[in-house]
Amino acid sequence: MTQQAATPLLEMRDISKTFGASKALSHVSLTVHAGEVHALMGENGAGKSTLMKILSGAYTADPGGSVLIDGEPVTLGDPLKAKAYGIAVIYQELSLAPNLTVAQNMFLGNEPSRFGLADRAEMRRRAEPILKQLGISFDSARRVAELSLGERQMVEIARALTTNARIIVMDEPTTSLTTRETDRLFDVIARLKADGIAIIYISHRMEEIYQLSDRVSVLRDGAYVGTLDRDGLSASKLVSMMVGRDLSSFYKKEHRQVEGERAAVLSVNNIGDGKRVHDCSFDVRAGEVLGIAGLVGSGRTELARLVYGADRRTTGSVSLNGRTLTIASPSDALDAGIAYLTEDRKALGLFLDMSISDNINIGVIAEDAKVGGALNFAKARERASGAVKALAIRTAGTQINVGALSGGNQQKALLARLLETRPKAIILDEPTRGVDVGAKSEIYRIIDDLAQNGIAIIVISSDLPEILGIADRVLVMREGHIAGEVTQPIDQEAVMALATGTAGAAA
Amino acid sequence: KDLNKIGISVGLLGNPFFVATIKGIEDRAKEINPNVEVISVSADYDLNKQVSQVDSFIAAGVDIIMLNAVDAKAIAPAVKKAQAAGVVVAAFDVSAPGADVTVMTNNVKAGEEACNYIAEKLGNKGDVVIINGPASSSILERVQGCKEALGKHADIKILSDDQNGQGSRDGGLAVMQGLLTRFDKIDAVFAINDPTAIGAELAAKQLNRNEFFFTAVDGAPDIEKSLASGNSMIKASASQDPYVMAGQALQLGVEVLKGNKPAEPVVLLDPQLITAENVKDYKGWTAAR
Amino acid sequence: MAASETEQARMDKLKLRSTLTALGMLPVLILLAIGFHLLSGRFLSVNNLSIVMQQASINTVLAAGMTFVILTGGIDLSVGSILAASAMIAVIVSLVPDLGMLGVPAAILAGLACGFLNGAIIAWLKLPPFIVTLGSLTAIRGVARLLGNDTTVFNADLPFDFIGNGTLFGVPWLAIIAIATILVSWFILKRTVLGTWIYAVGGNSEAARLTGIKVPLVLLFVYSMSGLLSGLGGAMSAARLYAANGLQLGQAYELDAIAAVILGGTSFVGGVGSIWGTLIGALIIAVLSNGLILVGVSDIWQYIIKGLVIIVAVGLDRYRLQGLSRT
Amino acid sequence: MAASETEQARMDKLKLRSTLTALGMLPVLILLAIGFHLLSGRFLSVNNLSIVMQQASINTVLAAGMTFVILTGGIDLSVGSILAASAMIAVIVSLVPDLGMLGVPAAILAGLACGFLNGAIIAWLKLPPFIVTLGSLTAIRGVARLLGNDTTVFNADLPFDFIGNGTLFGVPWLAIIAIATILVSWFILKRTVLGTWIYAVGGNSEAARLTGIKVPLVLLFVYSMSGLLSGLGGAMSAARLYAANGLQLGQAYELDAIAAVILGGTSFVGGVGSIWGTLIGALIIAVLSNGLILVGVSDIWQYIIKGLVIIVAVGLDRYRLQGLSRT
Ligand SMILES: Nc1ncnc2c1ncn2[C@@H]1O[C@H](COP(=O)(O)OP(=O)(O)OP(=O)(O)O)[C@@H](O)[C@H]1O
Ligand SMILES: Nc1ncnc2c1ncn2[C@@H]1O[C@H](COP(=O)(O)OP(=O)(O)OP(=O)(O)O)[C@@H](O)[C@H]1O
Ligand SMILES: [Mg+2]
Ligand SMILES: [Mg+2]
Repeated sequence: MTQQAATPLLEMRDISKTFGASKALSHVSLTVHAGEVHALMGENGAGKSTLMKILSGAYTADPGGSVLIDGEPVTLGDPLKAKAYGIAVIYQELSLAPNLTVAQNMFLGNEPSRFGLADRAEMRRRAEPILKQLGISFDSARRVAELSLGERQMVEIARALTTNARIIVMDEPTTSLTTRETDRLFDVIARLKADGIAIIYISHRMEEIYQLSDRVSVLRDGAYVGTLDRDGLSASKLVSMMVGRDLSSFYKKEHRQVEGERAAVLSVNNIGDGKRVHDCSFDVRAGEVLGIAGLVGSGRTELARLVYGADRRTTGSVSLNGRTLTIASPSDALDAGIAYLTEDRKALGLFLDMSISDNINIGVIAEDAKVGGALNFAKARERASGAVKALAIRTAGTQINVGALSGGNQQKALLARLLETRPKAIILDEPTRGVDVGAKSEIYRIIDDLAQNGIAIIVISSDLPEILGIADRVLVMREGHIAGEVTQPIDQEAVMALATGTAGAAA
Repeated sequence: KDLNKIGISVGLLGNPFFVATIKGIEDRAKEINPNVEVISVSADYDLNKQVSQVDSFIAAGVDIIMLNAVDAKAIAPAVKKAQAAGVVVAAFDVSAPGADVTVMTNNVKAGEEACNYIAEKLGNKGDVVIINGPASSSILERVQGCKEALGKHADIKILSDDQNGQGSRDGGLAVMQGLLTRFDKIDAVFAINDPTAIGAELAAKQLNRNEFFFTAVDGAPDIEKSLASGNSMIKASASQDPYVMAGQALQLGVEVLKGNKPAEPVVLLDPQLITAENVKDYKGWTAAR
Repeated sequence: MAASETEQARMDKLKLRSTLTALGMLPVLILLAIGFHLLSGRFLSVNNLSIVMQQASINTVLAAGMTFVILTGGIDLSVGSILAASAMIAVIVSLVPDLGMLGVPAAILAGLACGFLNGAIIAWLKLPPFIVTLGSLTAIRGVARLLGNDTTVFNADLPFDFIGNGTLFGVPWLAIIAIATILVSWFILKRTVLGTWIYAVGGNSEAARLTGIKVPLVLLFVYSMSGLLSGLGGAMSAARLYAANGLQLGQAYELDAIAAVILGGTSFVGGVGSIWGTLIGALIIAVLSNGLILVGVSDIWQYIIKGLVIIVAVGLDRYRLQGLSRT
Repeated sequence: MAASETEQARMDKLKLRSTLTALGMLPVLILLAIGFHLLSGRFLSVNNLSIVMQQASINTVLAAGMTFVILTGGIDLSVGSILAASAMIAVIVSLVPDLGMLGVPAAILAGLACGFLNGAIIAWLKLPPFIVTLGSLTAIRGVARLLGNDTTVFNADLPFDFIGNGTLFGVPWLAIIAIATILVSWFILKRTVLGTWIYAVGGNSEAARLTGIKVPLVLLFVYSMSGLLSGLGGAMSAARLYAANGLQLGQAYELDAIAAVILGGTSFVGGVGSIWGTLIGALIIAVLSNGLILVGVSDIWQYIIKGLVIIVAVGLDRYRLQGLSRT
């Protein structure tokens, strides 16, 4: 620990929170000092975000607990008050107004103004250095709706830096960021720390926790488990605190043992949309896991959407098992046997107001239907409970709303939907975004099983260790082109060099 | 000045009554100038819309505006504006203050006749319901006339007069269903126009109530038919003649255009009470003329 | 395990909540009925209840179609105009000797055609439903007037008048049609694949597209359905009134239909709601209109009271669900 | 560097796009005007243009208020009723000897009060705007009728009649008021912090709340603004007509106002749109009404043509923007 003041900057005591009948937090306490990076860990649904939302005034805690800042008890009823106490939050669910510009979002609720008139020049002037600091290359006058997910996350981070906050909460700020952006963020964190600002950092990426944190507090099932000092930190200890059991092998890559010379299942030729993706070609073989890496905004998601028919392509073709497909819409792709897992499960994947069962079955209900399109409830129940078991989705039943599941389990439910369509090739876009360690290793296991069953798999990920861990081969994208390919043994440096364009020529 | 272009604005074109008025105007106008251009629009009972239409007529350069005012008082400024622009304003069916000529039914009398019929038939004694309508001058006058007629007889009681049948079959039906549930015994019903009466009669038939009868105002084709059928509960309607009324308004208007101010700018046409007995002699709205 | 226990409790809560939501405004409806009965002493008679059902029936049918549309996050303003045009067609066809009964299918088909057009423009040209149906509200109104040359068409010997005025075992045909419509709608929404797709499109149309649902076809269906039911409403209206008028009929019906749907708890943004709620919403509106006349409230005050009751009813509903809902 | 080049190209694209979006339906408006002039030979006269501006003015003012509301993702159905009630008040107050001029502020205040009520219920009780304003549409209509005992109130010597019929340097006062309203609205929306908040609430109300924006106050503001402008519309209407009628005035005005807003490119879900678009939308509606009369199209066909033009106009707009937008 760098410095330790006598009175902690922030103390949360005995915080509880109930939603309807469920208790998200019970009697949690947390102490954070000025100038420390305090990591908060726990499985999906452990209550980390809820605790932070209480701190930010987004939720009000159940009576009984107290929050002290500089040793003084304070009441944090609404976001404005929390802000006044110098608390800034980077929310996990991106909370940007997509219709506004980057700069407007950064200063939302906090606009530089004279007599109520917005001072745009001042706003831009103040935004520039912050964007620069984070290495953000896009213009602050761009609308957020036009940004990629990772770029949005950068905006969210930039926003937290506009106020002169004393406590900055970062709730999974790097889920869509790649190594380069993450490093930039860590530089900024180091500087903030030196300025005596306290940072509460939530992440499911272990290596980040090791790299950053001074102390780590762990929550499990809404209860406080304990706090570890930097010295006492070890993976096994953390995991067993979080999960209550040991996790053995993390990345699974057993399928490689059965790898031989297999035919290409999915071939993509010269695909492009004339805007963000240009002239991309690649093959994926049966049972192979092809990783796609690249910086934020490099066009990976866009490429996947073109292959899947979600966006209109202007050039190129897609073929499956040697047959050229006409894909004009996602339903064409699905009919042909190509499935796509979106990176943004809340906005583009799940039907939050529908049940888990419906969410899993929605892609195949037409297939299962009885005469006249009547729903086949028995079949649906069978599929849902089968999937829940196979993917180890933790839920009390298949009829509750999918929105009530934790992030990792939502992700598995979405994955289950794709698998029910029995695809021949599957594109997974950030499959472990915001997913906890336990669920992550289960998702890796699922991917591995799929590969063993001869399905061609593409994994897009911003988490480089993840790509290295599970992929057989890695394509690297830069500015909408495929910059190159890295084969076994996959070398992290080589990937980064291609991604940033410091080595090799762009395709 | 010659008659080249006429603008007609009526309260609500969908009403057969107004369709007959337009036909009356067109026929008379064609007699005067076979190439005459006639623009007819519906104000949908919106004063703002009607004033806009008058403005547009002025801009379009019409010679006469045939006006069925949405509001008998408030239309005055628009009339003035049109006249200032050199356009003759001829009002029909509803008075328009300051209009060069006005031809309309005597609505007070219409209400009176319909309700005198009720009083007579009831032997000056009984419970009467008035189904009111949207508060326009003609409807207010009909109700006023009716109340005056009924008021002369101490033994006639008005059970209800503040329910709005919207002047339509639909509204008449719904209101009458409610009124029939509310009152166990009714002796007669005065409906402010024919569609209301027909709708109300449908309600009565549905609920198997037949202790009363209806009178109304208008003389529309459907009431003609039901009077002629002989088994209708509607016994009388004080009829107007929209075709003649509007045609006459146009003829007087053309006179003004030629510089012949009429001696009496307001012409009141007396309604004719049609009943099952005299309906065969009645020349309806849609009769070929 | 503690986790599964709270999980259990949450399930109970969820069940309670969904029951309450499904119940929806029923308590308000019952309160209104009792209130009117106490005030007028006549409301809860068999006769009057049958009247209320009749008066609610056309709006119920329109609102059922509107439920489909609103569930997808859309809106259909043209129902009143389609009703008018269909009613015109019903009466005009009924005047054809011997073929008069064809008026009903003709009206329904006409409605279907109008709805199909709306749906085609919305689904394939991707224009905003509000503007498209506002356009057709106006245009179809014009067509309805054209059909009858701007006058009332009537047929005193309407061959299908039993629909409008007859009863079956004492229940008005109009009410039977309305209930049948609700049942069919319920079946489609809750028991068929299409129904699930409708909810999915309303819940998240982009996600629906990405899961391979043919969103345009779903939209085409809901607007066609709304058109068809408006056509049915036109036939019902014609049968009830023995007449139709292209200009006056169905004015502002869209507001009543939408009000019924929203009163019934269907969300404007789509994806959430039930057809039973719509039925209750439509009944509340009819009960209000009928009850206020029974009590003898004057026309002016009827407006004021109706407006306030609508607001208070939704307010009560919100209050009732408070603490049970999430966001 | 290649990156900055494409960045530059993209920025150009963006600029082009936002210009086109802002231009919006202007081409349609111009085409309509030219078309009507060719057909009638009278449309583009100074006189007629001044009439069109006058006819558009009240709807423009209502639509400006509606723009605020729709930008937050809400809707205000009660504008027509508020206009009627305010117009009644304007005329009634104008009849008070010596204090007649107070009719205008009285009307505006009355509108503000109604809007404030709407806003308070929506913002604090969190009830759906559609239902709340549907309720007040009905209730305020009743109040408007009550104010004049269901008759027309009339004042031939209206002290503020110049507003409705006078001109300033040849420009009708009504048009001046409408343009001033647009300018003030533009200023609020684009130049003040409040404006940004309005867009933010429409874009993502939860995000707005989390950044400390007082969402209820923003909602309160927009509905109050809409009420205030409806009150102004009432005063304008009274000044134009020298009279007011609680029942007839302002019926279905909400549809015209909403149509102007949506025609102008403002999105129904909130967050996207501009006040200039609304002005153009309102002008298109007025040009259509006036032009069709000038050309001598019959009333029935006016309906049909108007409906189709609205749909086609939005269709053209969509087509024009195609390829520039993503989803
Ligand atoms: N608004 C809400 N209403 C009801 N339950 C909620 C709400 N928000 C969170 N919960 C529940 O509270 C629990 C804690 O959720 P929280 O989001 O704090 O978890 P987390 O630790 O941040 O998980 P993750 O790692 O997935 O982000 C979960 O069971 C969740 O389902
Ligand atoms: N709707 C849009 N309009 C305009 N530009 C967009 C839009 N969506 C994405 N872009 C741009 O396209 C580029 C590629 O985006 P894409 O989502 O494919 O990136 P990505 O590699 O998946 O990045 P991330 O890791 O952030 O998800 C980015 O520069 C982004 O700004
Ligand atoms: Mg979280
Ligand atoms: Mg991506």
